[in-house]
Amino acid sequence: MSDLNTFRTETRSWLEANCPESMRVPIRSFEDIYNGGRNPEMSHPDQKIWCDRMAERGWTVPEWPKAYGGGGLSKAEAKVLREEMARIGARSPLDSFGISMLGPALLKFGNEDQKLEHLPPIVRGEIRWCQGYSEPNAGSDLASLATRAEDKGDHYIVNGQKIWTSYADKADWIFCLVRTDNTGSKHEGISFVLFDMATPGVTTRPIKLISGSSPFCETFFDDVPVLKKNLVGEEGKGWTIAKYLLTHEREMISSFGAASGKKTLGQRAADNMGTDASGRLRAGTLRSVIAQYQLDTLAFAATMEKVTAEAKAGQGLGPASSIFKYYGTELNKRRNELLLSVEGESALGWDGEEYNEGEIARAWLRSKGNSIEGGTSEVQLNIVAKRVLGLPDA
Amino acid sequence: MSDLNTFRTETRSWLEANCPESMRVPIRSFEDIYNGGRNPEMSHPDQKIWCDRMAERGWTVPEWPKAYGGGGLSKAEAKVLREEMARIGARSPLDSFGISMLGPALLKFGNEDQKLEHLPPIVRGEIRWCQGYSEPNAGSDLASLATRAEDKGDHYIVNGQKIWTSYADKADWIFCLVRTDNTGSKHEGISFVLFDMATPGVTTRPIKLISGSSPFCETFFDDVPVLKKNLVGEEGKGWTIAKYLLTHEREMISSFGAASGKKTLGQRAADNMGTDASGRLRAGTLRSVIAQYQLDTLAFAATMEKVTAEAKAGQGLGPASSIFKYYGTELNKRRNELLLSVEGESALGWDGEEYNEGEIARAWLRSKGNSIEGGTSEVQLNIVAKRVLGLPDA
Amino acid sequence: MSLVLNEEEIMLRDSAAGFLAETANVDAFRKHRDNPPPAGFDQALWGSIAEMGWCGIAIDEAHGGLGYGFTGLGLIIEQMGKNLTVSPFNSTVLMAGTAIAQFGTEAQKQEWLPKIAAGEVVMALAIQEGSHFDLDSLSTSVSAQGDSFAVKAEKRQVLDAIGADAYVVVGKDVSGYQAFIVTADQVSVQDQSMVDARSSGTVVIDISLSADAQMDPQSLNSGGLERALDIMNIGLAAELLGVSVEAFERTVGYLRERKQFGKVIGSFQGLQHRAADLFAELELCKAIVLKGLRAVDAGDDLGGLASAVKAKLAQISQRATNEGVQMHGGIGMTDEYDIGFFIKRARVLEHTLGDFHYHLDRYALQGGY
Amino acid sequence: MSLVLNEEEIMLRDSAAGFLAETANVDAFRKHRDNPPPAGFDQALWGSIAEMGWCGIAIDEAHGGLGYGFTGLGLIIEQMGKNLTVSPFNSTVLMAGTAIAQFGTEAQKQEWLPKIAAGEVVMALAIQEGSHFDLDSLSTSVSAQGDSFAVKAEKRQVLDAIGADAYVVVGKDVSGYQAFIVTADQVSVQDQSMVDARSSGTVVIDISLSADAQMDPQSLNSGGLERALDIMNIGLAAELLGVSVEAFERTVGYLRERKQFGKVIGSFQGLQHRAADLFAELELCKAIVLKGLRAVDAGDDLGGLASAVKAKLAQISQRATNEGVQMHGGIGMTDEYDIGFFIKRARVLEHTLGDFHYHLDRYALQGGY
Repeated sequence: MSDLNTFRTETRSWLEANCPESMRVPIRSFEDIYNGGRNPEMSHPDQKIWCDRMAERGWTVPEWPKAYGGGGLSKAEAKVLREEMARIGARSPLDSFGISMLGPALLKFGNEDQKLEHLPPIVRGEIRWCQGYSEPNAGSDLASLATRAEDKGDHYIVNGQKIWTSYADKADWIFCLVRTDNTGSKHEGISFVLFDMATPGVTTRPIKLISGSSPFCETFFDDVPVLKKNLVGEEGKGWTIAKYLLTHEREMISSFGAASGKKTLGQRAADNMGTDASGRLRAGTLRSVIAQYQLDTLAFAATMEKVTAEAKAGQGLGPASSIFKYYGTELNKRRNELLLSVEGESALGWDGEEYNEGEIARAWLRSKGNSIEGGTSEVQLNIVAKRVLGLPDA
Repeated sequence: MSDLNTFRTETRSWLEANCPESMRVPIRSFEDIYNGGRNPEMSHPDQKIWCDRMAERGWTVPEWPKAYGGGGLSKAEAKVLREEMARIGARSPLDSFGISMLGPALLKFGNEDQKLEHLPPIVRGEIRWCQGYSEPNAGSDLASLATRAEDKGDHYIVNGQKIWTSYADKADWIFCLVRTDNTGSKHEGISFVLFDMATPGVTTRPIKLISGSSPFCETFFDDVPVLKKNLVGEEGKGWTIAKYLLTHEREMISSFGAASGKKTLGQRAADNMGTDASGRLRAGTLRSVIAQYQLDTLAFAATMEKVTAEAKAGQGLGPASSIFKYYGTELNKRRNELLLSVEGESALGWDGEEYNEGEIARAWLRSKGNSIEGGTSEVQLNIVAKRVLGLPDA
Repeated sequence: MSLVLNEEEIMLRDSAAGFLAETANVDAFRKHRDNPPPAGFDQALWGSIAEMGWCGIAIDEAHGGLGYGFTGLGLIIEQMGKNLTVSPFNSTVLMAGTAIAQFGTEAQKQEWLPKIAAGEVVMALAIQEGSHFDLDSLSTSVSAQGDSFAVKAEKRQVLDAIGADAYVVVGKDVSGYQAFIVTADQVSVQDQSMVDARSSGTVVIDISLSADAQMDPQSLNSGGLERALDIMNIGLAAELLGVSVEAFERTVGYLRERKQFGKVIGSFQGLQHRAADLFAELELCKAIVLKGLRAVDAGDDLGGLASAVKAKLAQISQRATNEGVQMHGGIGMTDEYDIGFFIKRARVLEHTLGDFHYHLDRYALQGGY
Repeated sequence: MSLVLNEEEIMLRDSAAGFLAETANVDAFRKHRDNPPPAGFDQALWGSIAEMGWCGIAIDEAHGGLGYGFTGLGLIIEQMGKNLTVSPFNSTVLMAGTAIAQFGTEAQKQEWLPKIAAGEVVMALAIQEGSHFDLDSLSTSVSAQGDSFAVKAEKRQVLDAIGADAYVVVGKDVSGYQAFIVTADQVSVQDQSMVDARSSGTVVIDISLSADAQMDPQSLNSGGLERALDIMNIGLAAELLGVSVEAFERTVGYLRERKQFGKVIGSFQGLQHRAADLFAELELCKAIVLKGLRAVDAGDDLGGLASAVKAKLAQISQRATNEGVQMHGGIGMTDEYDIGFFIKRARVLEHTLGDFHYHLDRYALQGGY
């Protein structure tokens, strides 16, 4: 305990000395989040300075082993670091798919060379990664992917197309699912490979959504050479890694459901549309739909609280966790629908200052994708029906 | 036209002379409906007299051919008869499955001997029929029925069990689906046979529902002999007749959706629960559910009106008719749920005068069966998906 | 307040489950339904329940209880819901017990709570007047006359009225809510059988009561009545949870076995998606009921939460029991099969002390809109 | 009033369908969206529409129209919905035209209706003030001053405001509703692009108008305004019908073709049941829209019916277009694909002259509860 106290004291003074004042200001826009990479985008030059200082101690990824550039902190120490950063309002120095996605996968499935080659640049924010999973003709049936990797001895030649690759136009490297074998079941013959996006034959094109511009891209591979040392895990066994990362991703997306903002939708409606003498929202039929939404939001929050408490109590992740992605994203869609009803036509503007550049309408349209990306609601229901309820395949 | 006028004059005076006063009183209970049979149940002795008089002219089934005991009337004449009966409030002299179900099937699929043997007693109300279709292990998958009819030369021996046979305990004869062949697909090898319920080996047992007593029975066949002359249509081709009658039945059940009673549910709620100064129902969240129900009821009525008008205009039965059974029964279930909300706990009484012997609760529970009997809602949706929308089998 | 059961709570739940599944299960309910005992409940079962200490679980030790709290009580009630157990437990322990603890005088607590805890008395709550529970429209049925009170009231939907030894009667006069404890000899009761085969009744009171029958007007009118009702509604929601989960589990079991068109019907995606969505809703129900029970034990403000819990469970119990009948098909419609019992019990529980719409409205009001 | 189309009506519908599918289809809409013409609409297309006589279809012969009625108008608007056709047809013909016919003076009818019928003028209806359409809360924006009127108003969500030659402005003073016909030079307009890429705007009026600009206060206040709005809402519902049916048909087409997990996704029962249920709802929509149109032509009282029609179509169009995106999956979320256009158009149409909740509430009120 006294060790932890020492650690806290040292951390506090180091942070005081090294965290620039500008990095203690709350994040206001996407540009304030530092993603690193070869050509990092910044709203303030201190972002790189702050990242570099933290990276030097491995504190951009405090719990990764020191051998791979991480901080090597224990869970308890990492918690202290988080607390001390929160104390002064320090921003996260680096956010990246390398940290949240590829790193955990490499630590679990990568060989020693791969860890030593790829993890330190992630820690230092030097290489930005993107994820090459979905394909236009696969969709929910991810495993039926068709991007081919042909064996050429010491390397593969990759041909095919990916879609929904977030920030592919800004990433330096990609972790990518490719098909190395066509003969077995569709889940076999998938391999997990890494390659540089600057390799000749790689092109990307941003995707515009119904809500406007987006981080998503289409990515095309035309005879792209990939060295075999960049195959993670065994050839043909990439699906195991993919599943591991998908679960990871779903947990991230399911947090959509947690209502943001301080005011409830009901209170917002009351402010906007007025209440009668009894305190009831004037728009009576809308009121009951809002109440139903608030009710479900409350119950969903209780469910997340309960599952978290059970996990902490060592009871493991109960079956309720399987509904998070489904329920959370459907709730978020309902919230956005109701916001339009509450705000009225002024929320349906698309451009112009009066309409805040269509902020509400764009968020509404963007929310429609929540129940598609990271496993559609239908796929989630299939999973619950089969794995939790034990209902048989058709 | 002058012929029709003559017919109208004659019909009017005949009805005036022959329809007993007691048969001009509106029907108040199930017992007021005359079903005929060997041991007819009556609330008034005039029921049989009225039926006999009408039957003599074939007017219990005005449009059937005279050769089979019917009235032999044209469509126009039958309409005049209906109008003249309505004019004096004359009750229908006879209602039976023989008229509504078996008769049309025999006229279409029966041979001359069968028509001559069975139709006239139906017209005269002498024989009451029931329908032997469903089986405990078949359910929605009616065609997988297992009641066997073994070929014994000039007769079959029938063994098996039927369920949901309405009024089997009161019927004299049954028209029944049996399996005469096990070797082909399940739709083949089904035969349509007729036999007397008094035949040794036939037993029936009434079924009690969650709503209380019901007309439904279980019926057991234990080595029941059935003469081959009572096979309708070809052996093994009974499914065609069954489908014909099922369509018939669904059309009858779908009329559940047409809201009965003079007051709308909304008005009933307003009377029961009060309105505020603005005229809105006090129970605000219930109000919006009621409004949604009324809205759908109005739109459903318009749909039935539209389909009827299209059929009359010679445009045939449009695809909309395929939704009637599904939508109508689901609407009726909603109506019954809402009635409980409007009436409150007093509608949840089961016995006793104060609770009107649980009338509302029993109707509510009974309505749950609407979306099961005559083809479940799920089967109806399958039919729409496949036949109307052209979606493929799984 | 942690939304996880501790070991002791899990043991309590499991032992309640075991006992009820053996002695007060759905078969026992059917027997009760077909042949109801005159008092409206099975005296032997009631004795066993009392022996196990369940009646005193939420009553504090100073008044003869175990002081274990409402989470434990809720776990027991949930199991009663799963088993459709018939007993005067809700009326006596959850309803009258909570009312006396919240707004009884100290003398009344001393007199009645130990008896409730010991299972020595059967009590009922007489509050509702119309066919809908509505706290705002209690008629003025009580009037003070010097030291005594002329109480004149007709109370309806009094659960277990016929078997009760005493009643907590809640009414209103010009000064606000008034409540009294009245014994069986002071009222006349008209018994009624409800759709769930439970006994409910109309209680007519027309009597002059001395001051010691009066419950504490101060507690009653400073939030005590609302809190008592909130606790009762959370308890009723716990029973609805048991009813819903049991109906759902029976239905999923049926989906796994029943064959149609050559396949197990549980393999049809249309049914799978409905079952999976309902599963999600039931997980929400489990969490919110536990949250409600924990909030009672923590002494938290209950207003909006209690109505949220009741509304959510009212709604999902309707869906779970309706889907139960529909997915069972024809057999689900027969009286011989048990699934229909759940739809009946759920609806009566929903309406007791305010139905879905009553509580959704109240939840919204408490939320400021 | 028969809910079946006669041969002439079927011909009209089919010819509208053919023309629009060729010249004012979804591709044309995309071009408009990416490169909107300054007036907010395509002059050439507007000319063709006028040439075909569509603008005068519901205007009586005495005022230069065809006197064919609103059923015909609705059939054309429905086809415009299917094709996402952009033109000032709704604002000019359905809205301003109906307003003038219902509460214009005879002189105004003589002046404006022939021009509308001939497609010579573009007009707009300026009535809404807040962000929700609400007839009850129009502020007092009009005041009489002897023979002339000082009109001061800021009207929002005025469809096609930027391209209009004249406006029907509806406001309220102490005597009741007041309405005026105002020309483009008498107002200032702030244009806005909506989510459906249509032009809507804020119209500011601050001017003194002579008496001949005033519309007939008698007709206006004896039900004329409500009837005009009811007709407009039924017309908007006809467009919503077209939008919904087209989104549904495209989606069913996709379900028949798209493969996942080795199967056509339309073979999954989960999607089949949702599609079949939506089909049922759309059949109801078709019937109720036709019923609404026929009721207009029959001169029936429209109050409850018009709100029922709009509410039903508002609701089902949301479902049809949302299911369209969901069932298309990721590709449905891309701007490159057309299905997203329908969700956008449906929502703007819903909110125009009262959304689902506004009309559901009004429908209930008209039903006496």
